[in-house]
Amino acid sequence: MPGMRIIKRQEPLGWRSCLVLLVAIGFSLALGGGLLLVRGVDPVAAMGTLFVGAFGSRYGIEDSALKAIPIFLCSLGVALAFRLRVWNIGAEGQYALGAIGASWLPVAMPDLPAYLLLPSMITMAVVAGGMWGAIPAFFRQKMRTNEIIVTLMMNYIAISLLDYMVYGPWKDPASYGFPMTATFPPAAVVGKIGTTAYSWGLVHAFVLAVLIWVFTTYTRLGYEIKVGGANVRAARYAGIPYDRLVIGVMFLSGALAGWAGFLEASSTLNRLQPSIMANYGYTAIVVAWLARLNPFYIAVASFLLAGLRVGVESLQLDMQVPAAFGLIIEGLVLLSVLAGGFFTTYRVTRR
Amino acid sequence: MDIAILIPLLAATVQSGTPILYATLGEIITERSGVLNLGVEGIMIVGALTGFVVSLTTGNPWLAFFAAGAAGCLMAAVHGVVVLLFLGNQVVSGLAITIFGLGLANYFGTPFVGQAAPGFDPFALPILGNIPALGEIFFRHDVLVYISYLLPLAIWLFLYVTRIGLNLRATGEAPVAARAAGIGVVAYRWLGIIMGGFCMGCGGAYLSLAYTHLWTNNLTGGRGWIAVALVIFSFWRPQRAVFGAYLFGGIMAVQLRLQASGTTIPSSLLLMLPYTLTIAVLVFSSWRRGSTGEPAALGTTIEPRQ
Amino acid sequence: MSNLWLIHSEAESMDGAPIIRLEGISKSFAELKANGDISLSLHQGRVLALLGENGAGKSTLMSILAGQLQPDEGVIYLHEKPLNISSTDKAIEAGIGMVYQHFTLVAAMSVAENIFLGHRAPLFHRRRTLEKRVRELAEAYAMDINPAARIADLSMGEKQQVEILKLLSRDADVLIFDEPTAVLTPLEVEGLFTTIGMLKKAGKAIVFISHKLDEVMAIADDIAVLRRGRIVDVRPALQVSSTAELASLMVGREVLLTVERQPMPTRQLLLRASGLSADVARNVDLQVRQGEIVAIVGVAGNGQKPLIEAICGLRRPDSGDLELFGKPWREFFSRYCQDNILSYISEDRQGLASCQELDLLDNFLLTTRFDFCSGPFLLKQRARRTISGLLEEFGVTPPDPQAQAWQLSGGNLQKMVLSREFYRKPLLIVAEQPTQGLDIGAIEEVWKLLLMAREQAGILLITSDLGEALSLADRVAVMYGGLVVDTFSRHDDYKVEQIPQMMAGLWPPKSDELTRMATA
Amino acid sequence: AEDLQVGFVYVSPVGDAGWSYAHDQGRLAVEAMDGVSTSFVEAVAEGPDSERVILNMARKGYDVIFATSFGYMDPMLKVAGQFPDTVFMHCSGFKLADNMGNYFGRMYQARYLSGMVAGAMTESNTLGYVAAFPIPEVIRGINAFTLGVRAMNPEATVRVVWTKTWYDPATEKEAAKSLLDVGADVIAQHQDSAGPQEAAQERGVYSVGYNSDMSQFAPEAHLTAPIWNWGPFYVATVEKVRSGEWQAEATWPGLAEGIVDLAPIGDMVPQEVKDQVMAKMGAIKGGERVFVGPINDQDGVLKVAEGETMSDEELLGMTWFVEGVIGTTQ
Ligand SMILES: Nc1ncnc2c1ncn2[C@@H]1O[C@H](COP(=O)(O)OP(=O)(O)OP(=O)(O)O)[C@@H](O)[C@H]1O
Ligand SMILES: Nc1ncnc2c1ncn2[C@@H]1O[C@H](COP(=O)(O)OP(=O)(O)OP(=O)(O)O)[C@@H](O)[C@H]1O
Ligand SMILES: [Mg+2]
Ligand SMILES: [Mg+2]
Repeated sequence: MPGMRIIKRQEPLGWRSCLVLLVAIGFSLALGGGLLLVRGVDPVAAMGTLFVGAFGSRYGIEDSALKAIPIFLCSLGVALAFRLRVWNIGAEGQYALGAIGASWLPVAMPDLPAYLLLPSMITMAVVAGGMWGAIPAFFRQKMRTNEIIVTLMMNYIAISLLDYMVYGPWKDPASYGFPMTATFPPAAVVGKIGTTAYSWGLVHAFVLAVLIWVFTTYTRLGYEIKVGGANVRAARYAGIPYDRLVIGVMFLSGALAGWAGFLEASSTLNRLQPSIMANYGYTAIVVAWLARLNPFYIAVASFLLAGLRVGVESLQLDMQVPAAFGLIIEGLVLLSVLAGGFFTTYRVTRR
Repeated sequence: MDIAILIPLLAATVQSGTPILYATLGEIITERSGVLNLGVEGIMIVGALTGFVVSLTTGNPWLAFFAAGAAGCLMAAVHGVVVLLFLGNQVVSGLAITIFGLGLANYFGTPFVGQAAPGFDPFALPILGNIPALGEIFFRHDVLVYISYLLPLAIWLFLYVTRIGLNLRATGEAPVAARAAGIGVVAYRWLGIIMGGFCMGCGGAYLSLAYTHLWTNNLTGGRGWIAVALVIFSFWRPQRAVFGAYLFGGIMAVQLRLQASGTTIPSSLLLMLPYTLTIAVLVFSSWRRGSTGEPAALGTTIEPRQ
Repeated sequence: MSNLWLIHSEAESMDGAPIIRLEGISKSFAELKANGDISLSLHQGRVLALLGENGAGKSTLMSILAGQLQPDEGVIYLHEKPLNISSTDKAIEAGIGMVYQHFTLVAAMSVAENIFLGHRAPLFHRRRTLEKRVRELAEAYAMDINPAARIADLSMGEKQQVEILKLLSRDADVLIFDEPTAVLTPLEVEGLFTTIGMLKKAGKAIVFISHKLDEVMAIADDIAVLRRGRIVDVRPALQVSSTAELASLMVGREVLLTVERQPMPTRQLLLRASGLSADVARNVDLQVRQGEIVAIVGVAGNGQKPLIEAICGLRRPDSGDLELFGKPWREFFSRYCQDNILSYISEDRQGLASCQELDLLDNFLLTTRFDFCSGPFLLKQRARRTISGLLEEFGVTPPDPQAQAWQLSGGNLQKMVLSREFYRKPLLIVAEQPTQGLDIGAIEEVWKLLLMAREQAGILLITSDLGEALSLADRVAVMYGGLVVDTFSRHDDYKVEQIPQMMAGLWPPKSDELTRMATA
Repeated sequence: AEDLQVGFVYVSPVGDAGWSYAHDQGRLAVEAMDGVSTSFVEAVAEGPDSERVILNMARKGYDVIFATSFGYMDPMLKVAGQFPDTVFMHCSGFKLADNMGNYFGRMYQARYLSGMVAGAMTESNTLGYVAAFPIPEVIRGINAFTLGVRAMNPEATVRVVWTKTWYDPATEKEAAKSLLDVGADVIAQHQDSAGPQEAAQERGVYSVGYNSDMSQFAPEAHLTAPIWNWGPFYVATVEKVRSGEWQAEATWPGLAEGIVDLAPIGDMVPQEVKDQVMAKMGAIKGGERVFVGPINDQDGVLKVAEGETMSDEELLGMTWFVEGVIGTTQ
């Protein structure tokens, strides 16, 4: 722009980057409001309904928190891969594989005791999801394929696989032919904490988040991931086994999504059925980027976006706004936060 | 498969490959200028809806087609604002465009479901249409298919024979060098994004104006992503995109025809075919030594001048 | 060296109207004043040499002239008319062109395409016509270049010719060369100087930036010296008596660039390659012992890179034997990280030896992280204390572990890398172009460090600078076309004299030439 | 008095699946009633999301809630237990509670009739069926259609292609074309897009629509279509709730009640065929059953013996193809 000069900041922006974030979110909400106006909906009232639906009541908060769990876990995994600058768009598929893996035992051997069943379900989910992440990583490192496309295509394949299982071999004979497995035995269900509405899945998520945080900030491997993401050539120069690192991290990334699949199948649905696929994997990417890959911010952002999903239901019910409005907001927020990132790394001055 | 099935299969291949071809060519232009645009899916669907709505309201398919292209340009321009003006990450911005575009199309498209809009109908080209076999395969389609035959050539000419194309390629290969030669690199990236967006929008419009004359949510059904993959398969060359697009058109057509001919393979597994093939094709085309033709500066940000 | 080097202009004075006149140019980057109030004139048919330490502001000034940067203050006059150069395009239009320190060519395109990049030409072009015009232009300046060749396949010297043709094709009257000889062989340098001579004859004004003072002495008509962004002296070259005088003008103190070196008994064999092939490097025999510096000289691109990469474990050797510390390649690199006794000082400071977006602490840990590990954990606090001390000791500015690598200048980054590598006390050091792009003062320091390290370690020095090789090395190996042409002691005067021939592939001479030499 | 509030829960966006669209047409009929207001939530995933949505509606004081997908059955049952004063209606399931009824329509009756028309019109004796998802509702439709076809033309076979879509004109059109390429000369469909109709029209063969009269999309090809008509049923149900007559029961109305119907049969169909079909329609309305033995399955194994009829329970869980269908149910 004439008369303007763009200068890279020598010092990080610090707390003011939060301000940038808020302005960006505000901007996208304003744009979303404009779209509501086009359809003749009062934007202020609508945003109010959205907010109250999501966070305005105990139920709303409970629902948002529960919905945040799978998004959070997927996002944690996605962020791990992004840290290494590996574009894992495949959380959706890895989540599906996790759900499939977790469902195998309760379908095949429903009579196992809980102390055997749950751990082996988790193991199966983690291994299945992890493998689904490691395969594209292997292709990437050994055959130089583009991981964005491969992970994405593997999402479609995973969903077809899930369909195949529930329409075919795992279909519950008592389901009147509908595509779903039999309900899991109680031993295979991750239950609620005491008498609250919150499931133990929340605790799983918390523990995993702390582990990942310690792993990325305090361990040598965590450091190596950072270096691998910053400069691949420097990583190889420093003797970091980059190929193995990528495959390992993608396994971990997929495993976290797989864990989310396990929780969703076991705790939320108590069975496997196609509706387990709810685009959590894609929302997770949005969340990871909004949160700048930081586990704590990921928790906040996944709660907010889960709230968006819950709130949009109220918006539909009370104001007849189509469900796609949620997608629009998700896309707009991501776009404007991305654009806002400019102001955290650059400074504009007059020439 | 005997000839009687093969010829219609190939004709169907051409048709279902056409929207992918438009989108792939669009992405090739964009990537040649050094910008990665993963928003193809979102841009296509906005193009599809715009084309449909304009055709429905004006009754003029040509106007609708160009409106769809213009809508594609607009969506692509959003990407341009984020990655060129605000120097945002191109991968993430593309994903966001896809999410945003799908949301936008579904949000505004709902009232139009179940209506039929005027569009382009197949007609046989004189003489060419009467060639045995070839005529049926290639020359009894709608006019947008015929345009798509010329498009790769046009884009090839643009990239390799015009000065603008030369500068655009240089921007994608080495923006620093291009800038030193006095080229306005950011402007050329804008050009790549906008031209690409036009083609993507047209690809979407093909679905709602020619392939069918109907609108539905998620009409594009992942074709945009396949287009992104095909760019790699094409080694960033417009002429090779033709083979890629028809390969995929073919696999989509074959998958349904396998079912129609009475296979006992479960349909869930057949539906995996296009995606498995994408991966196979990617592995095949990436797994070779030497240059693939990938623009050296693809996905990089151009730092602002001091 | 050839007489061609001495091509001073007949016009001995700077009188007459300049083509370009800079007046009061200032430019700051954030707090740093790169150029302050600079005034300078460029004359037709004369070569102006621009001298100064690293960071003195030479490139900045010329980038302003070439339209890459915008001055904060000051005016540029073209034929005494004020000129606004707001973009590279405008500069080219005004007849100002620059050959940058790092070539600005599109590697994937042909010579002709590169030359016509950015031209204001008709919309359509034909390859044939372009190539024909390039051929004509090249012939006019006695250059031999294939217009259809891909840039990626050219040698450094040829790439430079393309850069020059690029400017000539756009009728540049002012040609700026930023450290043009840093990457050339002695023979290529001669070729370049011939070309510059012809350009002078054609009435062009030329700016020549270099750290190699003897070259400056050979080619410059006028010399301008920059220090900390300001002009400290401008004078005709004939008034300068020696390179030493120039050096002290530049640095402000005496620099001799000679190093004391004691003879050192060689000890344990550290590196042994025999019949080693890796990519273009073929059948290489090489040995490095503790206590010696072995220099590999040769023009970049003659197989040094794959050879180094194989030695440093970044590439698997194709065939042949490679032993490090008595262990086969595979075995050594399977536990390379734990031993940590091999150090690679890469020429690519920004791309390979450091991560630009990480801070100095993280960059420091790059190769030293195993010393700061406890189980799976990394002890960052301890590392921070260590690195703070080292940064001070090596004089890195800023000495702040939290500074980002991209904030460091090239010379400081190199010092940071050296501090890191020497901290490890490696037994084998592979130093690749360790002083490229550094000014005399910095070169002196690096040389001292390397000689000091020689007391404990063996050093394999890869350089294209003959002077450096001869100042430091105990033995010299010359590479050409992937082969080690010869390996000999520094004291083998006959062979040392033949090094330029060896580097150019003219050694050993063919038998008929030998006879010709014998009869002569 | 305050308006009676009626809520609808849809599994897909209204604009996406004709299934939800058809229900939404019914909702609009309810909305048109005096003293009734309606709203809906679309794209509600089966499972906990649906439980939350239904719960929300109940909490907000909705009087009647219609949930229109099989997977909503258990969630709805759970919520119904907590809100005894709300009326819950679940479509396509089988569970009942004091305040929860279930309902469905016997679409297969109309399918059978459309099969008769198609069977009479085929010349190649190959018919194509563009099918959505392999669930009992769809399989039952294919079977009824095939029985109808074979009633007119015992030699004919019906080829099935699954698209795994409810509304995707591009894919469905392509699927129809693939059936045409293997020799089908009448195309039937279960999805709600007119894609298959367009394909048939372009090739100059016949087609059978679905869901609503699709003759506008393919005037020369469109033979007839089995169509939904939820409006009267929803209006009647809401009316019953208002007057306090509503009882929790399983209702499965059909042709006789008007919830399903056959679109006008095209002019290309000979009058005697029309007469035959109309006669059959009368009979079905009068109580004649469609699935009466003997019925063999795809492999020729006798599934329903001579003289037996299939129970509603068996029909609801139908997962096999009758003889004459070529395809797989997976
Ligand atoms: N893009 C930039 N942003 C900020 N500061 C810069 C930039 N480029 C150069 N500088 C600063 O300007 C000073 C002058 O740099 P310049 O590149 O002109 O030096 P030079 O004399 O060409 O050095 P060398 O001999 O190493 O090429 C540098 O020390 C650096 O601090
Ligand atoms: N993009 C940039 N933005 C801000 N400052 C920059 C930028 N690039 C370089 N610098 C500054 O420029 C300096 C590096 O410039 P450069 O590498 O040209 O220095 P140099 O001439 O090589 O110096 P030295 O004598 O240390 O080798 C640093 O001091 C850094 O602060
Ligand atoms: Mg420098
Ligand atoms: Mg410089």
